[in-house]
Amino acid sequence: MRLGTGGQIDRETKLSFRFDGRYYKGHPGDTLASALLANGVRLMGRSFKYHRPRGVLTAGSDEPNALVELRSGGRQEPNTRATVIELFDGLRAEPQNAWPSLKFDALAINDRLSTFLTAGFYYKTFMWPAAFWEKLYEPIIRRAAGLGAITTKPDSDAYDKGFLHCDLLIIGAGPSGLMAALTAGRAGARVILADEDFRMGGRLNAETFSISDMAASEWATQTIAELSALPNIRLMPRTTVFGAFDHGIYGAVERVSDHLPVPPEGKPRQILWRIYTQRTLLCAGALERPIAFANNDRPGIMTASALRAYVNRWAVSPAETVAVFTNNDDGHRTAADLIARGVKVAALIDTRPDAATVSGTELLAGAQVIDTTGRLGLTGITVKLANGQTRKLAVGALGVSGGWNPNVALTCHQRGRPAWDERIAGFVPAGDLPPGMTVAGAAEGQFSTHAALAGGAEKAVRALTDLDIEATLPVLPDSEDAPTRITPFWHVKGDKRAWLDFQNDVTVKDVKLAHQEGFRAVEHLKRYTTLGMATDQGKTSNMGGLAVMAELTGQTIAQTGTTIFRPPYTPVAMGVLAGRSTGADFRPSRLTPSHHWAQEQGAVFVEVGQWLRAQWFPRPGETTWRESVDREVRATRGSVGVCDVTTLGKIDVQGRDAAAFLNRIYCNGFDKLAVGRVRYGLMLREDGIAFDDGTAGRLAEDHFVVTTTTANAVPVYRHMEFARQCLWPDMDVQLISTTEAWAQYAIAGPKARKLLQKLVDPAFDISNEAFPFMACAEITICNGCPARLFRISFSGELAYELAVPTRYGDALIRRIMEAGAEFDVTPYGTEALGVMRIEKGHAAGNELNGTTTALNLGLGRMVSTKKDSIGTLLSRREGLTTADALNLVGLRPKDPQVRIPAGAHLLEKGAKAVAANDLGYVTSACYSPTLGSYIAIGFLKNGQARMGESLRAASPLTGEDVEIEIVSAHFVDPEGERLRA
Amino acid sequence: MHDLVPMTALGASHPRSDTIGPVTITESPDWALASVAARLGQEANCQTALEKGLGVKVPGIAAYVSAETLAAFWIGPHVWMLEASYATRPDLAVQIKSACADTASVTDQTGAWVRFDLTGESLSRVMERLCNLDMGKLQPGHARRTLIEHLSCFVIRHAESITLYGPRSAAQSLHHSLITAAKSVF
Amino acid sequence: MRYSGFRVIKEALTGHKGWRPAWREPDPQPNYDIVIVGGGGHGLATAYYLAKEFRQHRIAVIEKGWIGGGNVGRNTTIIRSNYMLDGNEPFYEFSLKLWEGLEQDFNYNAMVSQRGILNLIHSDAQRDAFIRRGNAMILNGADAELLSRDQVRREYPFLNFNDARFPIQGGLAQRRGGTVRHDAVAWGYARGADQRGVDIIQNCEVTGFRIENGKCMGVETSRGFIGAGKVGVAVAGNSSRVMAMAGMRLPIESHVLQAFVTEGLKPVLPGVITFGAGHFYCSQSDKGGLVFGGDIDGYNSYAQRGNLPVIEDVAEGGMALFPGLGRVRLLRVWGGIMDMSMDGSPIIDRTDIDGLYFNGGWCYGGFKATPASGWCFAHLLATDQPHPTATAYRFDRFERGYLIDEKGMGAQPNLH
Amino acid sequence: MIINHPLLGPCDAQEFVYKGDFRLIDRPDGMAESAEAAFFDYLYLRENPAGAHRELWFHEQGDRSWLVVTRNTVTHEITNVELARDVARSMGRSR
Repeated sequence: MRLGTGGQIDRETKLSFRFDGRYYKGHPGDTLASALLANGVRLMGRSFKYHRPRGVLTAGSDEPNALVELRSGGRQEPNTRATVIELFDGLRAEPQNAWPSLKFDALAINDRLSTFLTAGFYYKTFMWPAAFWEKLYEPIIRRAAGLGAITTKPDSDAYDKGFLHCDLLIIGAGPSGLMAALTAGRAGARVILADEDFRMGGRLNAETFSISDMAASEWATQTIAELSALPNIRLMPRTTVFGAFDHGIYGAVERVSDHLPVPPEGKPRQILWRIYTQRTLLCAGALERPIAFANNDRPGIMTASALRAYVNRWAVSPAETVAVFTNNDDGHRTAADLIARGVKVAALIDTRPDAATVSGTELLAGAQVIDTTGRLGLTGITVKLANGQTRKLAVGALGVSGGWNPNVALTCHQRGRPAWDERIAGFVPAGDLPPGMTVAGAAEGQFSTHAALAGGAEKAVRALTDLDIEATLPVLPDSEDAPTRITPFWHVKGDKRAWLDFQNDVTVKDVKLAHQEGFRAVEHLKRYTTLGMATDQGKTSNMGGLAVMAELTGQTIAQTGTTIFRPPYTPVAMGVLAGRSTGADFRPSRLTPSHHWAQEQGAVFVEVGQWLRAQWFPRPGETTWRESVDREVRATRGSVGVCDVTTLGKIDVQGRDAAAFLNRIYCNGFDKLAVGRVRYGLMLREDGIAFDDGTAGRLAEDHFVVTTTTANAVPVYRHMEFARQCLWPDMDVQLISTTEAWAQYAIAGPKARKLLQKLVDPAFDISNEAFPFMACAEITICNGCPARLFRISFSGELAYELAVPTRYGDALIRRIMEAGAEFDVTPYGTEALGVMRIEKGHAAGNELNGTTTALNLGLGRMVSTKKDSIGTLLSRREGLTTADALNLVGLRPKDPQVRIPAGAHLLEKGAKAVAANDLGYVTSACYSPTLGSYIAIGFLKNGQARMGESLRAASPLTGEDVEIEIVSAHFVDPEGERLRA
Repeated sequence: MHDLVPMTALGASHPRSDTIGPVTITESPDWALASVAARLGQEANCQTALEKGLGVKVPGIAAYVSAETLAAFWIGPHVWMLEASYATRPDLAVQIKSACADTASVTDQTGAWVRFDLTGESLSRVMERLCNLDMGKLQPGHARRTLIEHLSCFVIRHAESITLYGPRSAAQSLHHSLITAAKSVF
Repeated sequence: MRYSGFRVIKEALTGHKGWRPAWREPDPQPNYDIVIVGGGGHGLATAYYLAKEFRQHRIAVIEKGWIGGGNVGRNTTIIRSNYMLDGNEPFYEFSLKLWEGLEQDFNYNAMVSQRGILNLIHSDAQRDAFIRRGNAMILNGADAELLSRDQVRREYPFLNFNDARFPIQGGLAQRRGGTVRHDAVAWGYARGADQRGVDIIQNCEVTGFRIENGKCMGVETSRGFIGAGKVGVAVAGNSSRVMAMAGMRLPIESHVLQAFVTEGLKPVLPGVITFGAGHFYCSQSDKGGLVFGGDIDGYNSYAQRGNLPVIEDVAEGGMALFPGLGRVRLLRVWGGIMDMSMDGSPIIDRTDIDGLYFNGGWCYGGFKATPASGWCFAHLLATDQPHPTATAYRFDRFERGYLIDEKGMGAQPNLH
Repeated sequence: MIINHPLLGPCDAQEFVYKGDFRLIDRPDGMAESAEAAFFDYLYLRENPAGAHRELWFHEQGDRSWLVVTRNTVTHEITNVELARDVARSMGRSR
């Protein structure tokens, strides 16, 4: 119910929302939780295992109970805490993990069966018969499992990422954070102040005491106003710093649009900020912890501070009559605040016999709450008084305070372990914080407002002093400085179930069972009972579980262990971690210079790494890709074809030692290559395995152009820089990638020269005599356009690669097509390229698969033994040079029209298809229009000695088994006459 | 003079320009680029040659300097990128090589990059969504190479604008990222 | 005590008073026949099979912390035998067969769930490689199935079939692959070993090996010297640290691998899926969380935690594959230390020191190997002969050039 | 992580590619007598320390320098960063 006055809500504006099929009204400033409570709704969710009815336990991001499915369709968001959902007009939320309805949940039967469903019961049963697990038991368990649901529709919203830099990152805008920001801001430091709440101020928004003669929330508002006027401070409300990573990098999520019905056009829902900071001040406050007692999980039972926050900040009381159960003085503050706001407090139950009284309510000192009633919402509590008598109280809400846990989560992200502090009966940050981080205020166990303000200011000054930024301590405003008075009390003893982890339904009994069964280490306890593995990650439960275990083992809590936290601080949407890198934008697309032209031709494109390459160019009338590819191959071999080969990596190698350098990079010799000539080169990894192949052309004594495969352009460059800088630092050689600088086309086929002669300027003689196979030159074409010409051939035909500055790539392909019209020049794509290279037996990616040697590839003789090049030595190891080493061979099917599947394994005819009979495998296969037959290449044990033998290519996976003949991999023109023509 | 018609990296005959809020993002194709790497032991001679031959004093680490018709930025130890108007110096690399002779390895980089110029107010707000450079500290006259949406780019800070050089083949992806970021901010 | 449904009911009706500790907490004896260093999955499985299958006695497992606290409790719980190379596939298939009967064997429900694993294909070259792999699996007696794009779509209709940067072209499925409740594996082996007399000694850190005349006499520990006829080391990410105490350098680097779980969701993902164009693999646990992982961080680390770039990279992969994940929240990130070997394959071998045996180099694939690793290591320790499925896992394969390099990445551990 | 590049100052580690132990600089002479054993040791065996580790990183998205970074593998703290070329020369590597 809404109180008549007060609260930080805009009563003038009404917002309409729907929950569980019913419509309600709330105000700006409300959360879904506060608005539901204002409308008298206490039941908001169901627990995970027993499907117990639940309401809010907290008023913040540590909420384990009140989880809802927010929005719908591509925006459906399961497991959203009602306590942090900022109310907007038209909000829709549905309950989750309840069927058929929140009030009548069929699986609440589990609650009745709880005596059977104890911690880890599933490890002991469901084992017989074995096949029943997948078929029967697991489906039942899975159907019951999970919390909320997603629709599997693509997320309708976009997400951004960004980077921020600062001197001081302050996490949390409560009293210590605000004071720290004020101090650092006035000193001129670059400051980021981030707070997960939509309203900065932290607990100040939920308290009634004053600071500097004004209401705490008013002081917060004024301070924030001063901060927002400082240009060096970035205030980031609605921003959760979720992780502390190495070297002062913090992950934060800013929820820029979650408070709106939908994000504005073009705007993201959330932003992932990577914050790079010199120093960090954690001012994350503290979280109140519950006390375990029988049936302590009913809707209406919540932490005392949550009850106080609902009354003070949102002017909402969950019930007309409430009670407070506490073991510390802060519970008294709750009682007093509630009374002051006109809420009837039936009793203040304090476990401490010597507790002080609070005027306006009855104090039951030395008493404990031993049970509660109310299936869907609290109706009453039973209190055991100090004198042993019991008393029943009719209340609709109960605030519970077991003390406060400093919110140390981020201090643990680099494996820091907090230490036990008797003074507050809680864990405080110890010495091993993430470097650069300090902690102030309640997060370090300083619970009074004065201590928080003072701590924030002092820690800020210290952090800035570290950075040589002069800062002065401000005059602190007057504020309360109450001492922390607590007598630890963790759970009320009894036979009934008392909840520790609310969401996962872990009770004191479960911890006892874990102890009984030997799961006593903190991590064993957690994993066996699922304590602390709920969506609050133990914020509300770990401490209680640890305390119960300590009691059972007879050790102190400090001896028993500690609770540490891992990232993220609160759960983070997958979408924001991915940012814009989704869908078609998952990775950049690289387009070749002829891309637009190829699009005009109707080319089909294929992803080759990040490149998009034309795969084939269908012509009208062609109904299958094979028709197009066969035509492209025939046309190239019959006349002339053209293919964009820009994607091949190009590395400019210059310097006096360029030749000597390449001589060490390639396993074959390069020092004697003449200027104006190109040589095929094979690079090995240092372990002797083939790394990459390509060509190197010598443009001048001190200048080479190296080409790499498309896939290895980047790794080869990196490898060469390693050799240059680390292995031979005094060689005079300079490297730079020029892959993108040149548009390069392969022009292949018997008419290639004729076509080229129409383009190449007359000053350059490209006749076979003047420009033979493996020649290269810098030339001009089309009346003076600078170009490079290489006479190299992947297709086996008379072929050239012609390169021009990239900006002319589009014009060049059009000019080639124009000039080649008389030869019926045919553009070909990667498929035809692949067919022609298989026909020639050239190795490509499928053969250079990272496990094959020069010997395997039939290039063993290229590996020079006269020099020390990378990989030479280890390529000679025994296991790489055995007699039955794999050799690259050609494979022809007995029936030319039967396909050989790539990936098939080679077996003797009649041999059983088992691994022991495996002789090798097919790497690349295609239909050869040139031979009118399917062909393939592959690796065969001792293959060179098996030419002419008949074997099988067996692919049980695809149901194929093909009789094949072993032939030379050079199917077409084995003598190489065409390419020299 | 040859008659091949150049195409911009974004695949048009004319450069593209978009204004989003206060920011204008313009493709700038008319720049010639060449990398100059000093030969081992020739570092000083190379710098002298560049100064004498082209009037450009090589920039220090991570710096960008501009002379009358040339500009240069540092891209690695003893390696610089020289930048000039393509219209006036289409053969920039050749000119540099003739100035430097054997003191440097020179490579034409004109075709390797797409250039975008960002002008207007609040450029930092766009940049902070794109790359991890600290724009608060990257003063005019600085040039850094870094990652933008998975792409390796040079970022050059001028007094009133920011120049980005990204891989030419990925021009469309880079442009899309820039436009998206600007629309996201403004 | 034997676990059964009947027992659960009986205990429930009698107040759960009869449950006993799953394993004892013995003090270390002065000496044992065999000491296993490392109370993780592999070490506990080794002890279990030594006692059960190889009839060995006087066995101890010593663990510096709590058992199951290393990678067996930090992984993404996937089991499969979809390897390509002869040196690997028989071993992993042996392991998968052991998984299939494990729970009945050790009387503990580890929730071995053969929900299938699907490796997605995004290019022709990838298809060729997967066909080769699938055939190798079948040749080795494992199951494999090649799925077309449409078949994948029928099973996983919500994957990105609309605007994917690298469209799904099909997949290689292994129906017998799946997931296992990881902690329960450690506990099941521990309980089974304990019942057969193995001493499981927690909070006992090895500080050195006592080596005399080239023979290992036992281990120095934080709880004193423990003599041993044979010492078997199975300490995963700590392999180099531990073996350095015996003066050995290993062909291993330690790297951090992060793993992830989301908040609990109603069932959505039937099996295990692996993205083939980015770093992302995912399954859904019986509790409802999506459990996923990706690439290792890539730098040497013993820190059991990683950094944001890999978290983002994995999320990008997840979103690219499954665009409906956007509003699912990542709940928890953790890190494990991987013993990345130089060819991506493990080592189960004797060392040059008499009586000292080594099991490691599992990279990030150790969990699925747990049963076979334990069995084969037990075989080696008991018989001094390698198990027939583990003959290739020798130390000297690097020197001699008999590499088992599934990914073809060479001596670059962070790329395996 | 942040790598304090000796020339450029602090750089995000995302700009770098990792290789491994800096001893990979110390490539043996492939023509020497005992080259096989030396290469096996060089390429395959690692100290893999838990603590200070000198390691190679390549500034791929930056100035293309190879660096030797001294980093603690337990805490990830970086205590020294050098240009690999300088380290290589100091280890006697030349041409």
